[in-house]
Amino acid sequence: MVLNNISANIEKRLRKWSIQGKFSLFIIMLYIIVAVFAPYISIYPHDISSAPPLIPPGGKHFMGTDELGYDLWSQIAYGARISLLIGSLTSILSVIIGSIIGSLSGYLGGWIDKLIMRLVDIMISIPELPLIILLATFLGPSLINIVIVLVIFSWTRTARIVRAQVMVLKNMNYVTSARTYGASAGYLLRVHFLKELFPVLAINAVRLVSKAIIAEASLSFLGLGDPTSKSWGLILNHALGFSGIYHTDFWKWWVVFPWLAISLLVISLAFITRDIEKLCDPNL
Amino acid sequence: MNSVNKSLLKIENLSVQYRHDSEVVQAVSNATFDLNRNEDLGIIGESGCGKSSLVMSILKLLKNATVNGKIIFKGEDILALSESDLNRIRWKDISIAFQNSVEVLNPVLTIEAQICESIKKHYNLSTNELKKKVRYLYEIVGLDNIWLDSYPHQLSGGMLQRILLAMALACNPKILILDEPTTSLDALSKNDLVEMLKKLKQRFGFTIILISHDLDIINALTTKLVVMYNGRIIESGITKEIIDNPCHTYTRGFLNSSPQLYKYKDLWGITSDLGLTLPEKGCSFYYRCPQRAEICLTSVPYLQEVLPNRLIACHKGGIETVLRAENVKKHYMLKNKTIVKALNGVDIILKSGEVVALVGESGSGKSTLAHILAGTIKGDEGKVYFFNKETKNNWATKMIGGMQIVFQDPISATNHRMTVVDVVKEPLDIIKYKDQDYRKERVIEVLTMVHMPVSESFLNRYCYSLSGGQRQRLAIAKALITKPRLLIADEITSMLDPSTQANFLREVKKIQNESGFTLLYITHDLHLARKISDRVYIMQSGKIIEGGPVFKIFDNPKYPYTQKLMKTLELNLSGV
Amino acid sequence: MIIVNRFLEYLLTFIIIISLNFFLPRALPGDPLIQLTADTYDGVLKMTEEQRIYFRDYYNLNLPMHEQYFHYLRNLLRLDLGKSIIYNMPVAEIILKKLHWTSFLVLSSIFITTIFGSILGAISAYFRNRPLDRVIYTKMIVLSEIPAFILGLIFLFVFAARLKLFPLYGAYSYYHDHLNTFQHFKDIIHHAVLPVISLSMARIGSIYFLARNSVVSVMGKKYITTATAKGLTKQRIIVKHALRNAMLPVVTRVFLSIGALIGGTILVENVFAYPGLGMLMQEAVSTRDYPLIQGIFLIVTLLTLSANLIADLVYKKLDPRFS
Amino acid sequence: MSKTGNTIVLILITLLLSALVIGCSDNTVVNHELQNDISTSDSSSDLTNGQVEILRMSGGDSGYPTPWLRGRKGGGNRTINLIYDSLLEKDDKSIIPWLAKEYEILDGGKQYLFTLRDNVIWHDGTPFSAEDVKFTFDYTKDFPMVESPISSTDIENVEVIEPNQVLITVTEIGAPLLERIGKVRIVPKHIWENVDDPNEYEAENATVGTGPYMLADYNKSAGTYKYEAFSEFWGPTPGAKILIRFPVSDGVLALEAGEIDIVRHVPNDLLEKFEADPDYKVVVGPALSGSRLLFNLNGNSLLNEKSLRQAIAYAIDTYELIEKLGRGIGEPSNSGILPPAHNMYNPNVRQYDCDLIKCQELFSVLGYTEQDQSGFVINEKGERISLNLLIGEDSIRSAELVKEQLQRAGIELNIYSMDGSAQETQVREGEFELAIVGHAGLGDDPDYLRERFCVDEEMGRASAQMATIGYYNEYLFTLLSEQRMIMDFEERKNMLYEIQEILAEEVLEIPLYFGYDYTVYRPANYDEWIHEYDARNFTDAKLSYVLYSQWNEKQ
Repeated sequence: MVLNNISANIEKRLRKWSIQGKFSLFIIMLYIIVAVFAPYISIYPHDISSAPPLIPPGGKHFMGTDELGYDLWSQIAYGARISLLIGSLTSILSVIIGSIIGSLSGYLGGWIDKLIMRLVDIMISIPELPLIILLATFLGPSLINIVIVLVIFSWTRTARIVRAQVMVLKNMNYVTSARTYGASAGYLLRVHFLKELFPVLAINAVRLVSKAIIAEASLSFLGLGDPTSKSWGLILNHALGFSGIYHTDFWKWWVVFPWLAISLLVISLAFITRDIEKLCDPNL
Repeated sequence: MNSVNKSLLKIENLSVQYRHDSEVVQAVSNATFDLNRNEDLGIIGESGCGKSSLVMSILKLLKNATVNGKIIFKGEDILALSESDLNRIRWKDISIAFQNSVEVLNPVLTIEAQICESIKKHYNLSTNELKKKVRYLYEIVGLDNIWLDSYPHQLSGGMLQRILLAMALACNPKILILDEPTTSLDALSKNDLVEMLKKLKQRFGFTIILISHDLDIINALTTKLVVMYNGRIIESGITKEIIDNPCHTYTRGFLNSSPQLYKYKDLWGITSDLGLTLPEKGCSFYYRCPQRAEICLTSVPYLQEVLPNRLIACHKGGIETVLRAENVKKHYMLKNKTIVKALNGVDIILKSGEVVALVGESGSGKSTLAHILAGTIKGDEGKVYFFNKETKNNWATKMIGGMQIVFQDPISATNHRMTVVDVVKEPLDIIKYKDQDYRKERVIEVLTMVHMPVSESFLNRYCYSLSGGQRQRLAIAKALITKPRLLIADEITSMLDPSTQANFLREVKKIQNESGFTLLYITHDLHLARKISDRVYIMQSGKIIEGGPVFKIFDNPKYPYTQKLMKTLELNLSGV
Repeated sequence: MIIVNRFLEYLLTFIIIISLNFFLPRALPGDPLIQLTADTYDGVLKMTEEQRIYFRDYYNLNLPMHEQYFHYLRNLLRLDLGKSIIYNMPVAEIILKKLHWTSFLVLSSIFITTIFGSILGAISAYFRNRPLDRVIYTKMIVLSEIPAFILGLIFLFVFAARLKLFPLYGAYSYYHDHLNTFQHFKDIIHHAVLPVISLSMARIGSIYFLARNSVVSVMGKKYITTATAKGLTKQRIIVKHALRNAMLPVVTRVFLSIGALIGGTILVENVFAYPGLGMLMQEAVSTRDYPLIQGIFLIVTLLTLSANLIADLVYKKLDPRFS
Repeated sequence: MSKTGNTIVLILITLLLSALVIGCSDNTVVNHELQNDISTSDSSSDLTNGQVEILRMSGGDSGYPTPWLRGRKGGGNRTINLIYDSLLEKDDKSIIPWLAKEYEILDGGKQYLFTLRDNVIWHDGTPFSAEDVKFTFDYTKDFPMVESPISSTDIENVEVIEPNQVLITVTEIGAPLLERIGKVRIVPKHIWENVDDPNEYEAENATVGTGPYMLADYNKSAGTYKYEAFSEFWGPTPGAKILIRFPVSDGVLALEAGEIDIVRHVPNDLLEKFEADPDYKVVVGPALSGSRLLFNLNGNSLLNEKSLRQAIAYAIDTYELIEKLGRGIGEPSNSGILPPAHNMYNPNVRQYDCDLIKCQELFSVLGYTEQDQSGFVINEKGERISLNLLIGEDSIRSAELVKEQLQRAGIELNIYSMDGSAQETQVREGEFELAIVGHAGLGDDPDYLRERFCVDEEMGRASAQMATIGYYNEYLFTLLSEQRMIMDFEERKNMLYEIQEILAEEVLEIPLYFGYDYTVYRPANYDEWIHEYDARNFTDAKLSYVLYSQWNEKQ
């Protein structure tokens, strides 16, 4: 009984979504399936050369091969795991951390707010490259380290937006009355602020996904991740780094397919957030 | 013809529909009224009844709404005008002082800029002429010039209202629409506003359209009144007349529940429709109307003239008269042959759904009249009509939905040898209405209505073991079991102690308010009368000398006797 | 009073950032002079041990850390940013000469993104949920996901190389004498078109979405109904009332995004060999050129902090509710 | 728009315009601006003496071209060579006399006597003399140039014997010294003697030299250079009247668009296209650079075993590396370290062509006889041979390929990538087991083998920064230090042959492969491009910018 009313209300909600929204959901499902079943659906191994280098798509290698003769499709399938993981983890974590710090600073105000805002100013003006190299030498290579470093650089944007929003929400009557009942900052955040902030945070999260996937490549080079992990960022980076990639027509598969994978993911996420936004805020 | 040029604004079956994604909301349905030059129109009604939508559609200010029907202003139909023609009329001929909130003004522009804007649009004045004009406007609404270059968020509620007024008067419009001008104002600033508006009206001669649910200001500023319910005009006419004698059950309910008019009366709103979906066709007030009947569901009632320039939209022609008595006389022959004229020529009208108090000193013939009306005593002369049918051999009291009477003395009202259930279901037994189970069920129903226990043991108790208050409640229950349309209560609480009396009266009023029957409440206690009744009749030695709405009779009685009576209210027996 | 302690706050932050700028590069593994002579790529510098010591003292890299720090602060006060190790030129000179090209790109792309982003946002808000809005909306989503440098590469190959509409590289045609400054001006614009457009295309998405949401919410406000009731024309209402209020969030977002824009410009400058700060940052870090790293990051910090400050001031000026 | 709105827009516009005005005002820094309009002049060669009107090439910003102010990035000396001459030069065969028309090696290499050319004058007209040479060597003692191939401690003293003869005595005999002394740029005494700090000296006459070109303009913001031919140059006529260098986005595109005349690093996949097109000429210098695998014997005890290093050498397939990384173009690895194009290359040293059976034999010698299920060799304790490879950020592709090749042989390789400089620091400090680093300048004097493999006493390790660590072989060290002293080419060559045999046997380093760097130019515009015998780059060689072939016949 419980099941069908859950599915009913999901179905009810879904009906209101635009076609692009539904199509994007389908794509996200597809990505997850590909990521999970990568070993089974990729005919060739992703890290052993299985064909002559740089053959155009055709026959068994329907996405062609890269300069070392690795099959591109299996690389993208394996890469999906890492890119999706990093993309989602980074955006979720930095949105959470950003909103917590942002709402604390917006809600508490006073010197805490000043302290956090100045910290944000410092974080924004610190140049990324040297800090990455520094962290790489201390942290060493692992997936979590990449996420940590990416989060360090991306939480400030969300914090700033959330702080502004919370400062407006703080004076709403329903918040002041909740406070009279002795509601704690955590309660207010959970019950009132987050619901209000959800659309803004969702858009931010989507934008971060694409940035994280592309940034992961450079981080892996500098020693934070596994440089042979074949994430989409890495494939794209090797392709763009190949000398003469634009003069020959290798880019037609070596650059196009990974870039397509990234932007298709991001575009469908963008449509999903737009529909969520519409549900949360009818007049948009 | 002269009426045409005199008529300033004519609205012909205007209807407004809002579209939210899929469903369509009907905000106003074919409202029709017209407004002449020297008249000021008031529009009252519950919030959400469509008054704002009606007014806003006059200047086509509604977003994602379809408006059809005609709005004739100076011979042109505003709705058919092009945007540019409409812009010539907006604010120049018709302007609006919006509901008082800071949202209505642009937060980033100074007040002066927002006022000058409209003047610049409609008149081309030089800059210092403009400055002079704005200063003049500030002066007439009683504001200091220092506030000119301030921003909306820096103003108090009262000041904001004056600014909105100044802005509305900027282009000295022909029609000034005021949307809930006094909502957030205290009494003092409300009076200032009313005085100011009156002065301005004399000076500029604009016609006012006032939307409000504050009857004081409606009373003070408007000559014509329109009452709206659920998007429809259900009553329109002269303001004074409507307030004194509302003809539509909704209007009466609306007026009765406003503390401005009935200053001492307990607060009782119109019963809510319990969220039941409104009937598609038929009167939308059906579920809340005390005198609803099948006919009300047949079709949508349209406005018809019921009294001189009074229109009502009700299948039953407005509030029914439940009982009419004409020229009732009654004499008693005492032993020493002296004739006591208990009643000599009493005329009384009881309308459906109202609480009427019959007040008078003891011995003024109140009880006798009650008994004659109820048919327990035969009057010597005069006729009594129940729903316009003369009452003979009390047909009116032995039917469902008829008339019932409850006597003063609770003890004699119930036979102490009968059990509670028998006493209460006696009327049904007599008229052999349906079967025993139904009657028992009805007993339980009415007993719960009067907050009496309904356990089996209590039902079979004998009445002698009950207290006076309980016996009186039984009497009421017995009267209510037949769902009467008129209940005559003859001094029913005088025997009760104040606390039981208070609870008892509150319950009676609650039941009356919910089921909608008319209550004739006979008492000598003016305080009680003022507390629960809508209208009052004053009796003195067998004649009704004065009658009318409570606030009229109690606040400025005409007859000396009544004035004397009213003084007793202020009397403080402790002689302080 | 508020302005003063606001200024103190920013000063304190600035000092912290300057110290970070000093310690961060030095914490990186590797030493500038050794790095340059590791014979790992073509045409690498030959430097004898004796020379390395001479230049180590010349750049006083031999002093203990705290002494170097005081040297750095003292020179900073005298606005002397020291000499770049790889360019062998005063850092201030390098940066100032290249900064105005980068700021030219950044400012013009800000100009374009704000103007077109807001106009497109207003249009699509005005025709909300009608076909035009849906078309613009989807285009914007797709467009704003393409990184600036990929767009740059596409433009370089299509418009510059194949169609020869625009020059292939540089900020102006080198060593080509023009008749007058107007000619020269035109030439600069001609060279700047592709970099600015690829930068703006990547940024316009975020401004568009913000403007669209903001205009939609403003159009719903009550003072817009008041304005219509006053009989004002549609255009006047949009310009005087709607846009003024809708622009508030857009303006602050624009100033706040200056920091991110500089990052984006680096890659685009590299694609078009535009003589801005461009790859200077990457080069300085990979060769551990401490003075150059400190100089560039100082300038970037100054730009970001002043952008924040301007954002605050402008917002206060525009929205009376906050001043 | 209200007052404030307008002001903001105004500020933005003024900022924009001011940026522009500053931009275009300072594009000339130094020297006079040539008024003739260059772009329209046709660049076809002037039929009479082969000198073309203008020569355009792409190049980065290497700073202000004086020996003390030039940038330290690669290619810095290119900008200086055209202005300042050195005593000797190099053509595509050997060292040739330049400012010094003859040179004599006296006292077995202790002294070098240079007789200078006569009628050589500086750009500002003052005559060139031996005084300038002596002054240059003394001056650089106190103020070393940005790049100097020889350190002042190597030179005992410099005497002017005749107005056109200079005698230089070195502290210690060394075969490479001649070529290094010959490379020092000679600066005018009459200018620099009264310059107390050359690192700040930027006056107009700072760029006065004797070379074939004079600096016409250097733009600091755009990093562009313009040279003019020096009409009274003593040597071969300068190849072009005007020569300009500027940064371009993509060299190939610029060449095809006719905006530059020569481009280096042409992607291997485009070679057929250019070879087929008569307008272009494809040339290539010797394969003298690439990347190499280093060992740290202290890092992992297993690497002390010569047979393991040999097994690794057998496992690496240099031909597959060439096919995939070099796109089929490159020279196979040479276990003797010196590239085949080197004049002392020993062709008959032991080579390690890819041979998995030999690997298995070597593994069994070390006790790794079985294989586990994923194909790695294991010893009786079941341990695999698992090695860590440390690489810089841009050699990931070669690392992946090497990992795959070692995996085929049965060795497990874990790759750790880092920022380039961080990796070099780790390698220098010996925190690695295997490492891939680049190697360049392999055509130079073979003394670099000594720097790489001979442990320097005080430093306790090889003097070169990037070298294998922990290998000690007394006999090899003596050979390496002695070869430096032998002045006679043939004798030194035999010793180096023996050194290369030891290196081949010991496998201290494995060059992955030697890459070619193709250059393409338009012969119709200018066809004098040559490369120095020990380098592969055509645009670096000074003789490419003068009509050397004509001049050479006349000598």
